[in-house]
Amino acid sequence: MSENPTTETTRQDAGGRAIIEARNVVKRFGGATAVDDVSIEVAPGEIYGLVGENGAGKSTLMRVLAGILTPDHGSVVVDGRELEAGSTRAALEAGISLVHQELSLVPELTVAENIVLGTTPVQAGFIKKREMKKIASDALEEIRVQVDLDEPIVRLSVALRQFVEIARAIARKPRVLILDEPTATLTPAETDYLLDMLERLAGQGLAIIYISHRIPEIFRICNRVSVLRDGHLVDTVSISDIKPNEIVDKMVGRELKQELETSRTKVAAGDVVLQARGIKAPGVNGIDLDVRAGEIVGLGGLVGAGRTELVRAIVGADIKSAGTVTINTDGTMRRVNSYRSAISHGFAYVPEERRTDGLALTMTVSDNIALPNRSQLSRYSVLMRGKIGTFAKELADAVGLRPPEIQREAGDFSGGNQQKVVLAKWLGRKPDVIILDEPTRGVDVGAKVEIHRLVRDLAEGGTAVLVVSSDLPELLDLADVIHVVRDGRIAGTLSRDEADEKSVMSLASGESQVRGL
Amino acid sequence: MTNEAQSVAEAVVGEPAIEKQPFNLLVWMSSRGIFVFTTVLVVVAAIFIDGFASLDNITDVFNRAAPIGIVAVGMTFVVISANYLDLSVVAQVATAAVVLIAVSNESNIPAAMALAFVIALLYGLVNGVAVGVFKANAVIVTLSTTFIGLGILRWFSGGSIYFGPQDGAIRSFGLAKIGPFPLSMIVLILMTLILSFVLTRTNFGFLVRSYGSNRDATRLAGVNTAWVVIGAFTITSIAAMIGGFVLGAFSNTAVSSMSTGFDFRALAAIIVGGTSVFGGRGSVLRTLLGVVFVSVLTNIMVLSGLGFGVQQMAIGALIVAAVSIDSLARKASGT
Amino acid sequence: MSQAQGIQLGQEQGGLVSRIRVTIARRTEGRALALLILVAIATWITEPTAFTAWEVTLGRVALIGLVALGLTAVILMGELDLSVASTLAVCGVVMASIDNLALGVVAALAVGLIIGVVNAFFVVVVGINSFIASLGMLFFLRGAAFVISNEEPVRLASRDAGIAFGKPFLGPLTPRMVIFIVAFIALQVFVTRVRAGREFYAVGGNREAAYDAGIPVRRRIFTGFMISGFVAALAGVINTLERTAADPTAGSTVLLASFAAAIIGGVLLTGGRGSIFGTLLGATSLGILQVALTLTGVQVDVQNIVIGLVLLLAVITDPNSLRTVVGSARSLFQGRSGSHPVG
Amino acid sequence: MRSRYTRWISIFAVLAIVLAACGGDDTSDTTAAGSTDETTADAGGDTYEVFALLPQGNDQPYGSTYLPPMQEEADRLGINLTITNSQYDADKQASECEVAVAANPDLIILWPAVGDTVRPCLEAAADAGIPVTVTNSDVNPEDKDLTAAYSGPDTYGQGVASAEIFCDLAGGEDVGIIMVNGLTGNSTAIDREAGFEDTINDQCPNVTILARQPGNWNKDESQIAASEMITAVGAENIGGVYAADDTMVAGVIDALKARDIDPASLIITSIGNTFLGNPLVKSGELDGTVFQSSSWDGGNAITTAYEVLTESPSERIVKFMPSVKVTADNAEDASVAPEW
Repeated sequence: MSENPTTETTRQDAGGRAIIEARNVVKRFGGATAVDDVSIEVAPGEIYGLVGENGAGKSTLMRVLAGILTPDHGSVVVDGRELEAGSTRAALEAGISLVHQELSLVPELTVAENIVLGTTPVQAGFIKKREMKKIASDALEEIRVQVDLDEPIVRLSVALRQFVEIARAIARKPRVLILDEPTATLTPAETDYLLDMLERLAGQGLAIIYISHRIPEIFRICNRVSVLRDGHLVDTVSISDIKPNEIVDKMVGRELKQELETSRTKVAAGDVVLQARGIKAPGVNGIDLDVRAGEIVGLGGLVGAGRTELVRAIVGADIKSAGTVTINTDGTMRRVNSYRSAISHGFAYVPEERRTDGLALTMTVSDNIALPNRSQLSRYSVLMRGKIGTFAKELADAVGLRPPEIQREAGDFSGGNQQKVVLAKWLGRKPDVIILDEPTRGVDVGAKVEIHRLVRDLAEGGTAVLVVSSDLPELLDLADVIHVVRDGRIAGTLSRDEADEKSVMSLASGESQVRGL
Repeated sequence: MTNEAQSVAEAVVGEPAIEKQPFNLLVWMSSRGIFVFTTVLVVVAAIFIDGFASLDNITDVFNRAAPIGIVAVGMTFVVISANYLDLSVVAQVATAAVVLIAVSNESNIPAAMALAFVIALLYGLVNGVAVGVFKANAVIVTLSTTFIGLGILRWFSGGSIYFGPQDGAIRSFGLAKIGPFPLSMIVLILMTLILSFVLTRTNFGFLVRSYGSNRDATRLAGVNTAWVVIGAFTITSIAAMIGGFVLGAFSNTAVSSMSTGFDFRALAAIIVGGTSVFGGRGSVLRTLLGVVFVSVLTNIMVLSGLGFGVQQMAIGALIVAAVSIDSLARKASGT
Repeated sequence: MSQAQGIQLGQEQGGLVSRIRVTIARRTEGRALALLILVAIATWITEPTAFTAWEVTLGRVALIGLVALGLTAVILMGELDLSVASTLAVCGVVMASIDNLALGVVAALAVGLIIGVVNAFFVVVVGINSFIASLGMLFFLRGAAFVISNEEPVRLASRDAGIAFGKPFLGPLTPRMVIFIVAFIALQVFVTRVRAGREFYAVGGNREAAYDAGIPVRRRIFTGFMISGFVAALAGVINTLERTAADPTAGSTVLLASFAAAIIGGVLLTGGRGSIFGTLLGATSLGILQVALTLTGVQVDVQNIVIGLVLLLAVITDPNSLRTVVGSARSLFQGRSGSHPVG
Repeated sequence: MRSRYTRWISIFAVLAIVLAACGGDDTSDTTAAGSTDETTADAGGDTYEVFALLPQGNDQPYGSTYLPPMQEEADRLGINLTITNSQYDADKQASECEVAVAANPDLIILWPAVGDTVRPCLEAAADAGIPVTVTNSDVNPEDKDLTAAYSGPDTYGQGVASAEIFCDLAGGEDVGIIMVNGLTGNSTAIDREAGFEDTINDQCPNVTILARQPGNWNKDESQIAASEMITAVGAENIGGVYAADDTMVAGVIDALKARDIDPASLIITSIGNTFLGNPLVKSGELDGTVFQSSSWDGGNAITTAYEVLTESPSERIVKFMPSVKVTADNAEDASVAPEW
């Protein structure tokens, strides 16, 4: 792996020494062309960035490289030899390892078994346990993460699973490592750790292809970057020759207004609408929280700090062991004890896992939007179809659903548009309190802008907003006040003026928690 | 929504356009599915099989279809709610028939029907609570309620065969016709229309479909999902009760073993109709066609003098074939 | 961990006690074990004959459990095989129809494997849900058993061999019990120690990931259905030998009993979770319960009610669901006061 | 914490139910107290321990009227009965036989679920020195030496008797008939069908079977199958009907009536003389049936067993239930009053 240590610090183009090439790759799904005649090449020791909107074809291209998908045209070449198309085994043997965007671990198998999955060492069919554990612990040591090898994945935290996933890729002794949005579920500290690790691995001669929505990460570690749009390769440039906003322009195909940095006009916050006192739940150790009408309250912190557990306990999606939640509308305080009472009292909850918790993917957009709004769309328990159609259409337009076809199944839409559907269904209820958990995770830049706009509009309309986000710029941009959660408690509260990345992170990490950084 | 945000959104459209597919016979058949099968089968049988098209024979087809069909259209709710099936319909149909024939003793039919209704509600509640509240597996829950239900029925009834008098009200209901159509057929069609309306047009039916598609999302939309499950099982139970009434009235007998096999036969009809066993997708109307299709097929085989073994083989092959065409069509259309 | 310490993500390793606790928490058979202990205690108190005549009880467990073991392999992959009972019947009939005993056994087992291949073909190649494919096979194979047997029991040509087969040959153990124990050990080793079997969990737990990791998913599904078909055929062969005749109606109680054993044993119907050992526990609980109830001489209807109640209680006492129920009951109770303004 | 607590509650709940069910056995007077090894020890006294391995019980009409006289007779003779029901599953019955042999009773009464499959059970009982008597349907000829007695109907003979009535009425004419059989694969169904068909071929070959279908002992299935067979062969070609029991023949008669065919104009025979069939004979719709007395069957199962227990006869006792033909001539007789 460290055959070429001289490449360590130089940032260079691949030249003629590319280890992996994609040549004129075309991939179609049904009638749609996901990747259209794309060629890239990556050299050993290089960290190669790949950016683009959701649906631009990044993941598809990477799945072609890893042999999961068979291209309709074109080929993958490693060391000048063409790879057998559509064979994961051939790709693995050629040294290509892919870290997936969606976690691809097997919940009931152990850490060690997951790390060697697909390449389990065997003797006459039987698993060689000692060798398996050796491979696993070596890989974990390589990325310097400590975890019990016999622990089933189902008992690990999300962040730890991500690192096991990377360990699995490392264990295959790859020459090309592909990471598809590995930082989506990581905290900034964990992200830092990962990026350092990648630079170190590249220094050992590994070729790395790095996909991310987060432009700063690209600038921090990549030598070159390619931009994909609608399946086409727009440009490949050396990182020193381009500025961040130019990349974004190339991604969206036009100049993007600096929406992300537009500060929201401060609204005079009204009365306290949501009041939580002494909330305790698994992972939450007694938290008090107030949200005022028209106010956006952010919850920052590391993944696993208890933010999701907190908001789920507040809204009643999970059972809390102690504490009270009250909602104050029209001057009366009402206690909220169950999820259904919360919803009926004017709460709306946009969960973290939109595919499993947010949407019924086999139902139409129209039906999804109608679901929480049934009572106003039916009479004598009979649905009024025409009314549902116009209602859903109106809301789908309000959130800017693309394409605006409300009779298509929700599963047909991209991640960003699915999230818009989730928002649309709650907007129909004109909520007094809306709780958003990671509202823009895995959402492309354009949709993110729209979702932020919707959240601000809600607040300006007097809704109390509570946002959980691991995307620090998003949190800083949206929130009027940020509570930083650590170990199930509020470690500190920052006003809009006090808050910056550094102050949030130091509260979130609590210094001693982060080692080796 | 500002103009800016909208224009950003327009620039970001990444959705692949839906293209027109060339004509494909498999795709066409699968989208019409059971409608095509049933029509083809009926036309072929009418041409080639003597006596098939006679009124007497059509009556036989519907007599075959009615009790199992009524159960199946009800059980469609459980299948759409992604709970596999309700095995306990076997116990429920027999219980309803025994109550109608034996308990009423021809003297107090409304009271017997009320009792049967209470029992049906009880079945729906027990199955529904165990599955919807305790989140237990529906196959095992309904298996155990079958054991319990049949055990209790046989304990009380002693397992005897009961039959009503030759000129009683129940028998005249069982033999009644409206025009040329047997009453059982009218009941089947009425049940289908009512339940189809419930599934597609009412709040409750909407929730059953939504729950079957994604139970967590449905719960997080503020729905009391326990009641959705209880409702789905209760509808199945009420349908099973009516199926039991029709079966009991048609034969004017009731015995605890009369509904053996109704569980998987009803499921087969539902699946042949095209309702997904994963839940979320399906329709009551399709189930009706599935039942009619299986009944027509059985009828044709009996008319042709084929034995029981061959009949079973044909039904098995048919289930696989119907679903295979659907699957191959989806592959052909590339989705 | 020689050099710089990584970020702390995992838990620290604990002492012996906590290690034992962790080991228990990782298992999926807890509920099955609790039920088994409970049934065993109740039986010990009321009907100890079920234990003193343990070989009888073991025979019943083997009767219920053998097919369930094969079925578990399929369920672990998130697939279902509803055709096991019909497979059992048709394989028995095929075996008895062939005069040469050895040839008959081989033919029956081969038919079992072929049925597995056909099931898997529909699932993997045609791409239909296994629930439906095997439901079709359930009807088809039962019909085939009637057609082959001419709707009558088929007597074994060599009856004496069959009768000898039913006798104990290893201490008090009959060949059925030995085959059952061997099948259990083989399958247990297969899904815990053999790579192909271990990968069943990957196929059932996260199929996408299994594909991506280069696991031959299609081959694994074929293997699983062939195991299930083979074991069902094996049960058909054993039954036919022990009974000295093949009955085309055989196995009417096999399908649901097998499912019950697996589910009580903690096997998740959607795949990826459970164990062969759990299924054994489930089958053992059911076997002991049935034998004990038979011995008590309680009316058969009452026995069925008891079995139904025990099954029902076994599936509704999942700790997770109980926690939810207790929690929602409490919030319901609190909710009553909460619907009024609280000042 | 809470999960452990709830788990214990559930454990006690199950325990309570299991215990309650087992406790119910002491108060139930239809069944005997549990048989254990101790009770076998004083078997030489007044009571005998007997296992009855039946393939049906309260799940079938016949079984449900067979059981009470059996139990009554057992109580009278001081026999402790333990009854099982294998629901015609031969494997389940074999396992129950193992349980019975292990419980070491004084005698086993066997009603074979599938006649061809009982040899190993008989041998196991013989090895354990437990006498076996057979009830309702006899074992195969080569297995008879392993059993001490048989009591019950001659199932094949019932088919013969029904055919004899039919042949009498046909009187040498050419008659086409349709046939409704019992549950496919069931041994009673097979024997009756064979008895009827053999006799027809032998005594009145001019009677031809035009179509046959199973009615699965159910009236509704028989009714539909019969109606479809009428369509298939044409009503004008049908001169008679045979159904394997009275329940099913009632279905056939209803099917005929629904098509405005007068059942009295056809030759119709069946087997059973049940509450359903007897009135049909009286009304002339059913021409003849064969009396099968469930009380005779159930009661004689015990008295035969008692004879074996007390007298240890050297010869195999065989008590055939008389296959009484019931026609319009004798349908009113008290001796053929229906029982089930």
